[in-house]
Amino acid sequence: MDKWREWPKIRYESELDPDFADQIASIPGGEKLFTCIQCGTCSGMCPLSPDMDYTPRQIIAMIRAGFRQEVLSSHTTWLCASCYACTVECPKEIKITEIMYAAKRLAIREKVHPKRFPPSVLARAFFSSVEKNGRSTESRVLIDLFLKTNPLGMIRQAGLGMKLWLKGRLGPGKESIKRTDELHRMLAVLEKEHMIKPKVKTAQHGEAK
Amino acid sequence: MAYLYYPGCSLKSTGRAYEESMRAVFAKVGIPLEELEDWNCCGATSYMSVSELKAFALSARNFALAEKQGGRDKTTDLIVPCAACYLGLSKAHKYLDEFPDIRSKVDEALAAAGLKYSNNLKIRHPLDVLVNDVKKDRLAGLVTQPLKGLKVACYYGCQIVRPYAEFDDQDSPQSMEKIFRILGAEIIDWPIKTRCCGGSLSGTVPEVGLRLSYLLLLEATRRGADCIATACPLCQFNLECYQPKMSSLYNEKIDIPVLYFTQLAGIAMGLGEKELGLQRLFVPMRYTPAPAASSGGQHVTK
Amino acid sequence: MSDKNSFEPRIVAFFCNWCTYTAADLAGTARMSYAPNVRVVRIMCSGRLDPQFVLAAFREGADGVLVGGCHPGDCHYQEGNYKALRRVTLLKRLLKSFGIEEERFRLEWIAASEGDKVQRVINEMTETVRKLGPLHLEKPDITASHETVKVAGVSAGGTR
Amino acid sequence: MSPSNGQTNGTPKVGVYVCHCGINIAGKVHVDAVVEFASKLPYVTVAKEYKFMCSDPGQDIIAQDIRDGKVNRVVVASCSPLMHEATFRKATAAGGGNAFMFQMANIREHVSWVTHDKGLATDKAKALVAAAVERVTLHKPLEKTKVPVHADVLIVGGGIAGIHAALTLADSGKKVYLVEKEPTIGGHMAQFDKTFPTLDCSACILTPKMSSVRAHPNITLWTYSEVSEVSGFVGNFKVKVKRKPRYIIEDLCVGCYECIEGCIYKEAKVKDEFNVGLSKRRPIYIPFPQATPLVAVIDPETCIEFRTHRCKKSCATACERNAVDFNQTEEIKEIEVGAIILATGFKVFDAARIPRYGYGKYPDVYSALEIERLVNAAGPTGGEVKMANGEKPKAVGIIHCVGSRDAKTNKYCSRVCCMYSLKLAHLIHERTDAEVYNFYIDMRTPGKGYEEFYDRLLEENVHFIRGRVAEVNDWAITPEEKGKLIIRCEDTLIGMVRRIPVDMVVLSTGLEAQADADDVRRMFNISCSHEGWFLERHPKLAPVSTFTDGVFLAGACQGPKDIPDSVAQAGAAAAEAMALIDKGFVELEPNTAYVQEEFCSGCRTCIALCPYSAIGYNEESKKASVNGALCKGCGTCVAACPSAALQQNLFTDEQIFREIKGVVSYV
Repeated sequence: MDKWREWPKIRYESELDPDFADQIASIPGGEKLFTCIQCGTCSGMCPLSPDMDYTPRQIIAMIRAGFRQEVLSSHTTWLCASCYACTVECPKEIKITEIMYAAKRLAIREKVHPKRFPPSVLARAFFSSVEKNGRSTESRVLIDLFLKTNPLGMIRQAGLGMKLWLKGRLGPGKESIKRTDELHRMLAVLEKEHMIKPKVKTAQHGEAK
Repeated sequence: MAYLYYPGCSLKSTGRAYEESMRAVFAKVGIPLEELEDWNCCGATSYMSVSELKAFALSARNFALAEKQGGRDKTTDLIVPCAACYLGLSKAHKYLDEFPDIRSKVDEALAAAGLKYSNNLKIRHPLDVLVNDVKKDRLAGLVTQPLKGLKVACYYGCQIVRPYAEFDDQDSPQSMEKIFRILGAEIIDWPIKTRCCGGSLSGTVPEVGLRLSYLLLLEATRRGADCIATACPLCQFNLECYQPKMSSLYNEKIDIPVLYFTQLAGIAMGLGEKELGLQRLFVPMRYTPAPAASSGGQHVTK
Repeated sequence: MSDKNSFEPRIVAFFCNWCTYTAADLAGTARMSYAPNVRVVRIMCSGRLDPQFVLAAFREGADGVLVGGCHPGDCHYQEGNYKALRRVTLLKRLLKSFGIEEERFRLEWIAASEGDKVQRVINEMTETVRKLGPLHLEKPDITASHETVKVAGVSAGGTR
Repeated sequence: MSPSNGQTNGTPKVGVYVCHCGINIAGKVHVDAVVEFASKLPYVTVAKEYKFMCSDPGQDIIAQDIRDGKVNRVVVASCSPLMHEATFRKATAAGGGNAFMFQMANIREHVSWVTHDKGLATDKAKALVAAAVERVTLHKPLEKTKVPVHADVLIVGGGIAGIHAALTLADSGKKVYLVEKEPTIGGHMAQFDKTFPTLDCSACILTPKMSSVRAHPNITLWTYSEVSEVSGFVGNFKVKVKRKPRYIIEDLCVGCYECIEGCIYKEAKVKDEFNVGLSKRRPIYIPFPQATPLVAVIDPETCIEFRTHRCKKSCATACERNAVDFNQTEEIKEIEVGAIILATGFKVFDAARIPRYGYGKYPDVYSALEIERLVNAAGPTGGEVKMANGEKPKAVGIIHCVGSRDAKTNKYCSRVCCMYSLKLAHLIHERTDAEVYNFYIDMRTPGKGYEEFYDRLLEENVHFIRGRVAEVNDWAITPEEKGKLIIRCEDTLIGMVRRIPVDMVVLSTGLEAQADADDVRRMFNISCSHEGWFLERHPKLAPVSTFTDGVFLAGACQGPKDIPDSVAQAGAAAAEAMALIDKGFVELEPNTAYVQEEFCSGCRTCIALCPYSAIGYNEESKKASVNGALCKGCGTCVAACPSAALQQNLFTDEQIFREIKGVVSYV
């Protein structure tokens, strides 16, 4: 494996983004990010940190230091299962899970997320299904996911799907709310709104009002 | 006292047995459940990874509908059985309360649909309701077939107790244990009952997600549990449906029934298999409870 | 009338020597930046707060009055702060009758260690009064004699 | 006595002196503009600025202007009056003026240090100066009253701080009352095994001091006692001490243990406080062999006689000296003292408050204080470090910062845990040869010889893992983990999660304020920090004084502290008390109330209001009168007087009205 070639372990200040931390910290209650003492409780609590490219603690340190590209394209945020174990035990009350969400959203907005990584594909498939119908149809979201990431995997999963169907645990139909127009009107209002403030230097993206 | 009921997407498909058993048990204890009309996705986890503000708006639509249906003159209790929905709705509930900026934008969106949310709502988990709203004696009185001799490992998973729930302890929750003690079961104590099951990763990154579920099942088995009780459709799905896959993947036979706590409660109350959706289980529940008067249950060993 | 946006309210604060004045010193030592609109008059105890002082402050041009004393039970002189509380409660009623909004007059218990509370309260109060705008006394009665106020029962001498 | 008839020095001539305080003020306030503004205020004859007004040359400027007749009232705009009021009053007096013809404007703590905008800061400074000038024109000459000081000292708390303060004062010839709520003095230090970083035996260095306390002719030692009431003021405190009945006549008991042997309980069944519950005692007991005084005590909660009144009282029979007395009752002692030193110590953080560390759930998870007793040769295991099953541990994990640096418990660093963890690591390693792992967030070893001790531990091959432990449990994944306690934590220096199986876990619990700290501080009329630690008058310059004159602090009641610091602080507190007493008198601030008889209607409103009963009623003249010696100067009566007959020196109505006018009407 030539992985070592991809990781020159030096960063010049010019490569880092000094506004990154401020941007992430702009989520509600996000300012506590700056009080991190790097104790590692988050990573220790996290059941998924062994599988992450950076541990949650490292993600926080990297956000503070401005490692924008590395954080937004990392797999860590997408491996977060949102179990909140880190958040409730953080001695500085940093909302780590919410910071992971913020990084995910920012990554999608800037299109730098790991595009073929299934969790990010699922999120977008789920999102568009709900945007359209107001509910998600589990079977359809999953089919969508496998088509986009691993068509072969779908064949392997077909058995499970069949079994679920036989047990009456997977409907064939599409789930939807009745008054989708009502929902669409609501979501349209928020189309241009974002909670994370835009990057100061590149405010021309025009994501916020 | 009437409760509104928010099923969420899973309880209409993979978690159907959860809905069936919950309705049956709640009917038995005398709590009528009225389903929220035209409810929509809560906006949790996956959705929130794309747009948080819209996620809050989705929750808010449910709130507005619930207040209308529940009656504006009183606080409406909205029962949310799915852990992800419970978390998503609780989070929105809290954020809409605490952050005026979010609130004003969400209100604007609601107004576009002619809806209004006025903070007169409580988000409740059925576990919370069963433990805190139903008297212990009432529950005990409904037991016709005590779960004597049945060793239950109570599994909460993550999002029911973290981070917004206030009805139980985050580190060591006891609600399910309280219920099953009343129902006569034996409790298996294990330190990882709030550890994450892997959530949607079991589907998206199985080599990561399945391991988490596997470790949980292995530990429950090692500690001698006869079954695992869950309170979340995704936990139940992950822990139950992938068992054959795990057995081959990790070369260790995993075979343990995983039920909704409502299914187990229903068994103790003498409810029928169909009423509780037991026929939908992949790993059948091998336990025949004895009638209340007799000395103990018939436990069929595996 | 001054523009509401550029309006800088003037607020007179009466801080007791032992708790709130010390807390304000602590806020200073800790360099907690806060609105410059509050000017402190030190009294030994909030119990020294004569209702006349509050009226005088409004009369002289203050847009708000803040009183700071020790937390209940913590008074350096045992219970001077309770006396202050009684007077403040009665005084609020009187101020209403003068057309002075309730929010312009505030009592806070701030312990010697609560520098951050001084910062918060002063910032809050400044913003509240800024929103209310400059004080315009409707009735000139506020310049009433010492006796009038005392007769109005505000001094509440016998409150124990 | 009303000083209103004192000299007013003719027409007011006010000198205004604005201090730069280096850049502390000048950096945020246009000092020249303030001086310019001040020079135009009524009655101002001199307006000057200077770099440091509190310096000798700065003070001389004031004195000289008074001497030259240019000035008869002084305003200094500088720091807080709580800081330098005394300095400038002295300077005013040095020039021949009366010290009270002075007023301070606080433009540092209340202006330059808290204001962002320089223009607004300058405006605020001007307003405060105007207020001071307005007010000082009405000042009148006053004199401080001298009150003699009682020469005895009360020390509350008999831990190492209280003991050291008591001995220091007693050796200097002062009579000391040492009050301790437990049956023996010694405090936490008596429970420790060794002391860091020298590893000398805690008991060996402490117990001689304990015996000296007992033997010292100048020390009255009251253990099993609590202060129940404090009144009076600096130099003249009146204190009531409640002596709880120990049901043993202290003068008769010789500490022979016969009564304890004679107790009807043949087996000890009560949790032994001294061994933090690791051993048992009987209802009649002596806390530990070096207890001082070495006198038994009966715990009525567990004694059969007190619970059923049907014991045959075999303890009493066993005592040859008839020292057991079941009829003893509580006794109140009343004393007068000039100074008080509080040395009430700390409370150990309760590790059960962090359930994920398994304290109380797994028997081999210990608190640090429990380990102190376990490694102690006089402890419940005779110094052997054993697990619940009696075996020696092969691997031990020490978790730092339990109940410290955590928003959910205590935000502060408890200061001593890193060092005592190192000490325990050394002792455990030495006794058991186990692998010892320290889990820390940051190693904090500032202190003489402390870093060197850390070096020593590193050389001893004790493991140091930088990472706050997430959880401790018995969830084994690998076969090696089976039957062990697993510590899960990120090794942050490596960036990977580690699971470390150990046999024993030590929780380095932090220090907390005593549970009754709030009651105690109320009794002594002092303040507490948010966390419950007693508040010192100034964190740097008056670290052992409080806002109540004559009440001093020593040891961990003021904040987490190790033994060397506690002892040093106790010495400092003793010296402060001595300085107060040896001076022989205190000068009281002349801010007392007085009655202007011509206005007094004799309504007696004021009399009921005074918490010190300082106001009397003259039946003949039908007027109220203030006893200046009793008045503390709160001014509550003044505010309540319906006819403004009562006034307060230094805070007359007129003076305050002028100050109000000053702060509002100029800028």
